[in-house]
Amino acid sequence: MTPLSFEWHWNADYLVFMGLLYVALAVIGAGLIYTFLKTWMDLESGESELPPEIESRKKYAAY
Amino acid sequence: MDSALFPEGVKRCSPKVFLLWTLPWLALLAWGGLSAFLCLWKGLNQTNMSNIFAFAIWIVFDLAVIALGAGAFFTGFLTYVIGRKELKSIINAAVIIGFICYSGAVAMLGIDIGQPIRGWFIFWHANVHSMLTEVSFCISAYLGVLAIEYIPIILENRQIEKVPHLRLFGHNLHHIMGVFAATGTFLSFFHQGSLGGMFGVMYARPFAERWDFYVWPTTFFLFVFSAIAAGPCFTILCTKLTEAISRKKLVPDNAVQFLARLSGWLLSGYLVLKIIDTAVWANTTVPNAGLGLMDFYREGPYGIWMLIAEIGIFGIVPAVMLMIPQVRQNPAGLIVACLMNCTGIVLNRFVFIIATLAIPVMPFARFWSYLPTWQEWGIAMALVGYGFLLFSVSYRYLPVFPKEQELNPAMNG
Amino acid sequence: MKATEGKYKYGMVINLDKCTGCGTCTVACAAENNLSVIRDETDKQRTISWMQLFKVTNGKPFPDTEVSYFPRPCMHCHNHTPCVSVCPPTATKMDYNNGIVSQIYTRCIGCRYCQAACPYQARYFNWWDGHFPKGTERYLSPEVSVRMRGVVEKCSFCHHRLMRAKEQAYAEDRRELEDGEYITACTEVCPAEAITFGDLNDPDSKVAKLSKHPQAFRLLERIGTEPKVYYISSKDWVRRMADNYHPNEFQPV
Amino acid sequence: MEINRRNFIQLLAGGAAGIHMTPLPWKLMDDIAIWTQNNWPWVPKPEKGRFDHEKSVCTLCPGGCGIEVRKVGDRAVKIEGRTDYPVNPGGICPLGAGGLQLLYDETIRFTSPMKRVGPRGAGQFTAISWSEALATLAERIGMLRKEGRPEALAAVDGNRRGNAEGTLIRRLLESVGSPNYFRMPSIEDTYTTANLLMQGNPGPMAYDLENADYILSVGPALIEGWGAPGRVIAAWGRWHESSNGNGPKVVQVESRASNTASKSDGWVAPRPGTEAALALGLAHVMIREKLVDLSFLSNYTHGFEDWTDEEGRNRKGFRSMVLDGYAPAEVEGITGVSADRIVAIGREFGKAKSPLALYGKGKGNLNGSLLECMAVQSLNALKGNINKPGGAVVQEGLPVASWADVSPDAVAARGLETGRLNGSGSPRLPLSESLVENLSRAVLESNGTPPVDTLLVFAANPVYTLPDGGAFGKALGKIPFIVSFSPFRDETAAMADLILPDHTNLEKLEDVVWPTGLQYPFLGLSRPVVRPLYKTRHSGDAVIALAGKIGDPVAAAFPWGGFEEALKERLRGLAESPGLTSWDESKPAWETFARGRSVSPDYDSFDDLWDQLESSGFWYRPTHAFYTWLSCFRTPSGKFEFASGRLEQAVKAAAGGDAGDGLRKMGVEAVGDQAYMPHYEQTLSGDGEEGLKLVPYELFNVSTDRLPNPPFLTKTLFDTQLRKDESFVKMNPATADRLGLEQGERIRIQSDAGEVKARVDRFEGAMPGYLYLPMGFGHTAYGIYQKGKGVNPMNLVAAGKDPLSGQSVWWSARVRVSKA
Repeated sequence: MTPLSFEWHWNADYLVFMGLLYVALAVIGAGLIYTFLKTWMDLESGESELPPEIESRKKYAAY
Repeated sequence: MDSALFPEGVKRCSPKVFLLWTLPWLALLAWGGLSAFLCLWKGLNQTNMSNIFAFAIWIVFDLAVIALGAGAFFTGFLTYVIGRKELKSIINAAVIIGFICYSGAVAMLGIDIGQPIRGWFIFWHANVHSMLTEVSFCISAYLGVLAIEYIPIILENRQIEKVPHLRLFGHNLHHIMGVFAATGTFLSFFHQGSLGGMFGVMYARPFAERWDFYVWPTTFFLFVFSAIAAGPCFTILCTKLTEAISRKKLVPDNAVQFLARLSGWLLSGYLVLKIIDTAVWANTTVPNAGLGLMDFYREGPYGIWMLIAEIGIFGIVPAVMLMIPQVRQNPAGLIVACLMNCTGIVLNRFVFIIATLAIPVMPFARFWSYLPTWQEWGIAMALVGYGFLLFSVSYRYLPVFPKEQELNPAMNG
Repeated sequence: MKATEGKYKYGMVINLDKCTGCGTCTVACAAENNLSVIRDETDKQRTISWMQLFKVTNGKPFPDTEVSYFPRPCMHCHNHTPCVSVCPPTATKMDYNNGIVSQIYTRCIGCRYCQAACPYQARYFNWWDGHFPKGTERYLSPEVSVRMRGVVEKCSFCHHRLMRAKEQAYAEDRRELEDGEYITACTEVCPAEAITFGDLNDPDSKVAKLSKHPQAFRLLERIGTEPKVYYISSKDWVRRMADNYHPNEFQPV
Repeated sequence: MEINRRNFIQLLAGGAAGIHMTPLPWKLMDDIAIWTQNNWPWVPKPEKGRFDHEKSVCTLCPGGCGIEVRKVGDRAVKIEGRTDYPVNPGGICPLGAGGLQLLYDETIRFTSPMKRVGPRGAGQFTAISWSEALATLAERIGMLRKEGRPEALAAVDGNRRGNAEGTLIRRLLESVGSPNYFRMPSIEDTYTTANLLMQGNPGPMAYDLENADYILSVGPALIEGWGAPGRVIAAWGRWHESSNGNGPKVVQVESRASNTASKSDGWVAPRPGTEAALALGLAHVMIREKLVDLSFLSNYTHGFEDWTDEEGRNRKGFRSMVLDGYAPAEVEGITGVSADRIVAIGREFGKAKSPLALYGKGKGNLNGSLLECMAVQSLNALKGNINKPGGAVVQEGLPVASWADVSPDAVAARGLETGRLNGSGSPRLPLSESLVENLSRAVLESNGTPPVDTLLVFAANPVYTLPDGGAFGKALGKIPFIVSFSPFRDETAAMADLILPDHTNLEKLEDVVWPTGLQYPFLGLSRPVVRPLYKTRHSGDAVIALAGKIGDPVAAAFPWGGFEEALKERLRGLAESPGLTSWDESKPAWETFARGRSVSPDYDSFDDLWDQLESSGFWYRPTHAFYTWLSCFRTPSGKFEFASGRLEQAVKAAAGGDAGDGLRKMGVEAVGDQAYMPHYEQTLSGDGEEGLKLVPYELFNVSTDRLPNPPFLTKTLFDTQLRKDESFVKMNPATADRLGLEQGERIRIQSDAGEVKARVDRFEGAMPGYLYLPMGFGHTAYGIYQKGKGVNPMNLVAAGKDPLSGQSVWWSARVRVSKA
């Protein structure tokens, strides 16, 4: 449902509910887009050569 | 044969043994597949659901696995948002369990609705006042989040990791996982709540109705609370089962004990609220409807045992057990307490679904009984099969337990 | 969601003293509204019957036993209609202008939440595709669409009859309907004339007057659904059947 | 601008993005969603067309309600009541409302004439032409006549007494030369015989119940299908108008807490078959307490007081008989109704201004008990409530014209002289016209050539409906040639060799004669509202065509071009009699009737009348000459007879002098003077020890007669009546406990006639010691909604004979029960 739908009502119920949903979706979408872009940029800038171990995983050993 | 796909430095059984292990789960899936086909092709007349039991075993399974799958969002929240680092050794498992539970539940819902090809109407013609709309929105969005959380684990497969693009993508996803985890927590919180709200708002059914707090009935909060109290226990049970089957230690005790202790406290907190809620309900809603508490516990098998079992035996007992360090540190004690905790929560969901519908509201309406058909069991069992299968495959090929190598040095090959 | 009062409020009064339990209302409703027939109509949990008969007995031993009937259409609950508020794809709605709770079959996804929320068991799910023995599709009325399987349906207060009556009125250049001009199929057919239908907002209508009868009551009134279907019975034991009461709470009229 | 790959893609992408800014895609999505959902090929889409209404009269039961059929184009889509019809002001019954499922369900109908190809009973037929079908039958009848045994042609007819089609069928047999025309049993048989014996006039029973102030309903399912249901239930509704508390008090006499019993103001539950004793017990109270109309009794009745006959013998009167034999305490012993209750009801009845005692058995589809009917009618006589407003009205039949007499040829004359196969009309059974059960016995007991060679069955399904333990079906096995005129694939048709299907009610022109129990003369005209759907033919037309094919002298007896012509000739009689063909909705016919003014007809010629009939659909005469007690009784004494002179004559004729012998032949156990008066005799079917008894009962919302039950009616049933394929038998919890039976338990019920399986429904409203099994289930024919659903209690009931009338005792039968 979008504000263009014929059933849409411009009242608080719809704004809050659909608003929060779209915010959540936007955050997820933005996160994904960011990751895509970052990956793309990293690859472009030649930083694809990471050490064979993923850093983050190495860190586990610390716990 | 497939050892090239295994995570580095761990030992896995032979393909033959693995294949044998998957057979029962594949069989369950086949049973479920046949059932699903029948239900979709011939319609829901294949079930024993009825105009009285509009919701039945599938919804019980749905709500149960979603409650139990709450380990994912809650562990994710603790790991990424709060920053409990010891949980990193179990977060992957929690995420996979969550993914299994949610994807299974959504698939089951797709069969449960009478017009699956219209399922998207919920989003398209959303009635924002319906708790089920809230559930659908949050569940589907959160399933997306879970998928996002699952992807990096897949990308860590030894062979996939060799592809730089993918490895980098996974790496980057990992980096901002906190954002997803936070969103997931938000979504999950609302749908766990609205699942409870679904029943609490049925004000014309005094057995389910609960008083409102702002726009949500108390069941909204109770469901969230009970889910985060039970979810971690289910995660513990799954890891313990994996450990038992693989005969390896996979997760350090500190992670498990932390979750168990937390569960104990959460469960206690939940029970306090649940008891208050039940008392308030029994003294306001119930008499207002012209009924006494015991009027609800007269029909068929749905006696007062439900309340005693849910709150007492499978509530207070496991809460106490989990709070006592000696008990929860005892392997058997831990398992029993976790099992009882999970049972209590499933029982709670069962009561809210089946007992609510079974207890007639009109004085002259009669009591009907319900037993699922093999098709209904088939689809429910397919969820179990699917869970075992996906978890087994993940365990075999993905570094689900990052500490596995460290905890099992002897096996390092 | 406070109900804004509309101009009309259609409702029904069923006199249970007159009702003989004959079931003609059920049959006429089925015929009027193209109700489907399933192969085993004795499967009372899954058959569709918008107007359903409930049988009650006074529980006394022979020969003091008495039976009575509650014909139960959709109550068209006026206050926070339980089914309307829960329906996720807005497939059921109350038209505040006339109080009729409608069901959009082509919108319904078949989640059955409305059935769970309705305490009157007034909602029916199409567990099967309708079974029309060869030739019987010929009696189907074009005024009501035939439902597909997998959707929920219920009494519509013969909404199409309101449309029909309105069209007639417009054709005759009238703005308002006369009392009794729009009635449901069950009202029309009842051989005992036990059912009265009309606008509850019109103080002069028969239905509004009957709804204020001292022996008038509604089903599960204390739950607060504000049904627009009233019953009248002179028998205390029948009136007591309509709601739940604490011991010694029920007040005979 | 040059179109290259790059800007083409840009255009596409831009366009795609842009279009999403408009509501168009969303709207399209919506439309597509709705369009696809409406177009599942297996969901029927009703065709549109012009809306129309056609008025007619329902002929699905003898009640004859006015109906209005809503049509869309050529299709009938709904049956509704008519408010401009004197019998039923707007309402109809469930069967009437569900009638379109009978019209349109092709799986339960015959679509053309058929001949049997499979074994009998298998229901396998092949279509043939009408000319072939009629020729086959005409040839067979011609052969019988040639062989000199025209009486081997028999007909079983379910048409109502006195309607044109039934009269035509009877005429066919007469002209062929067979006396073996049998009408299916109905409560009318009991009414006309009781009226003949007590009032000297075999007119229909006419109860002015709308004007009565106390109604004692002994047996009829008053609000569950008795009489003209549209009329009775409408009256019921008026009586219970919340605004007026001045409706009559209604007391129902029945052994089960039926809807009528429960909804009435009082319920009296005598043991089934003891109703006569109860009525006489009430009479005892009324006579003892002098709550009777002494002036009527002394001036216009015969046999109330002790009397002296022509031969000078002292004869006991009704008064002494009742006072001696039916004291409340004694009646309590017979009926199980407490003496106090009997006294109370007797007083109420006696003190009411115009109390009316109604007699009946259930819906009235089957016969009642003659002695019971007489006992109940004597209550009306005690109050002088005969031929008075609010009483039992003495009526002649409808003033229809007769056709010219048949002149049988030598063959026919000889055939007509043979005795009727069922013995009715013979000295042994002088009081009954038709005893179909005896026909099956005659066939079954015959050796060698069966007495019936060719059997015609019209508008009836005797295999299923007769309470004979299945004897009729067995008899059919011995009859060489069976012809069914049924429009439906019923049990009897399944045994037939030739099917000549009739139209169904909405396709057929029919005269609806005098709805049962109506107080004023009434004739409805049922007109076809849809064109016949299949190659069916009006049975009246078929009979006329058949007569033509048989040739003279049979053909000569049917000079009409078709049924309509024959009907018109018959209805000419109405034109010569004052009556009305219109009705003012604001003046109920019963109000006009009670005022008793004369009517001036609203037609001046037959053609005028016919036109009116075609448009309004009814003729009636809402007036009556009340209080004409000196002339209205046509008994030997000219008075209302408690002691029936006609019966005494018949008994004497039966026995050639020895009255006791004559009575025994008629099945009467009583001896002496009381034998000629209404008295109580035990009526029960089946042999064996005293124990459980089975009472078949009718449901208003199930077609219990010859018609299949439309599936819509099953929606109204409870699953404690029928669940899946099993019938439920109601029994009192005390009885069930004694037998150790739980709710829903499966049992086997056995009688000497047969055995059925059913499930137990423990019901407080069932009389202890009795089992109540619903009728209308257990069909072995029709379609999936009827076949194999439940059991037919008629398979358990057999052999009991009602005293005097010789008809079946179906209301109580000895049975044994065991767990299944």
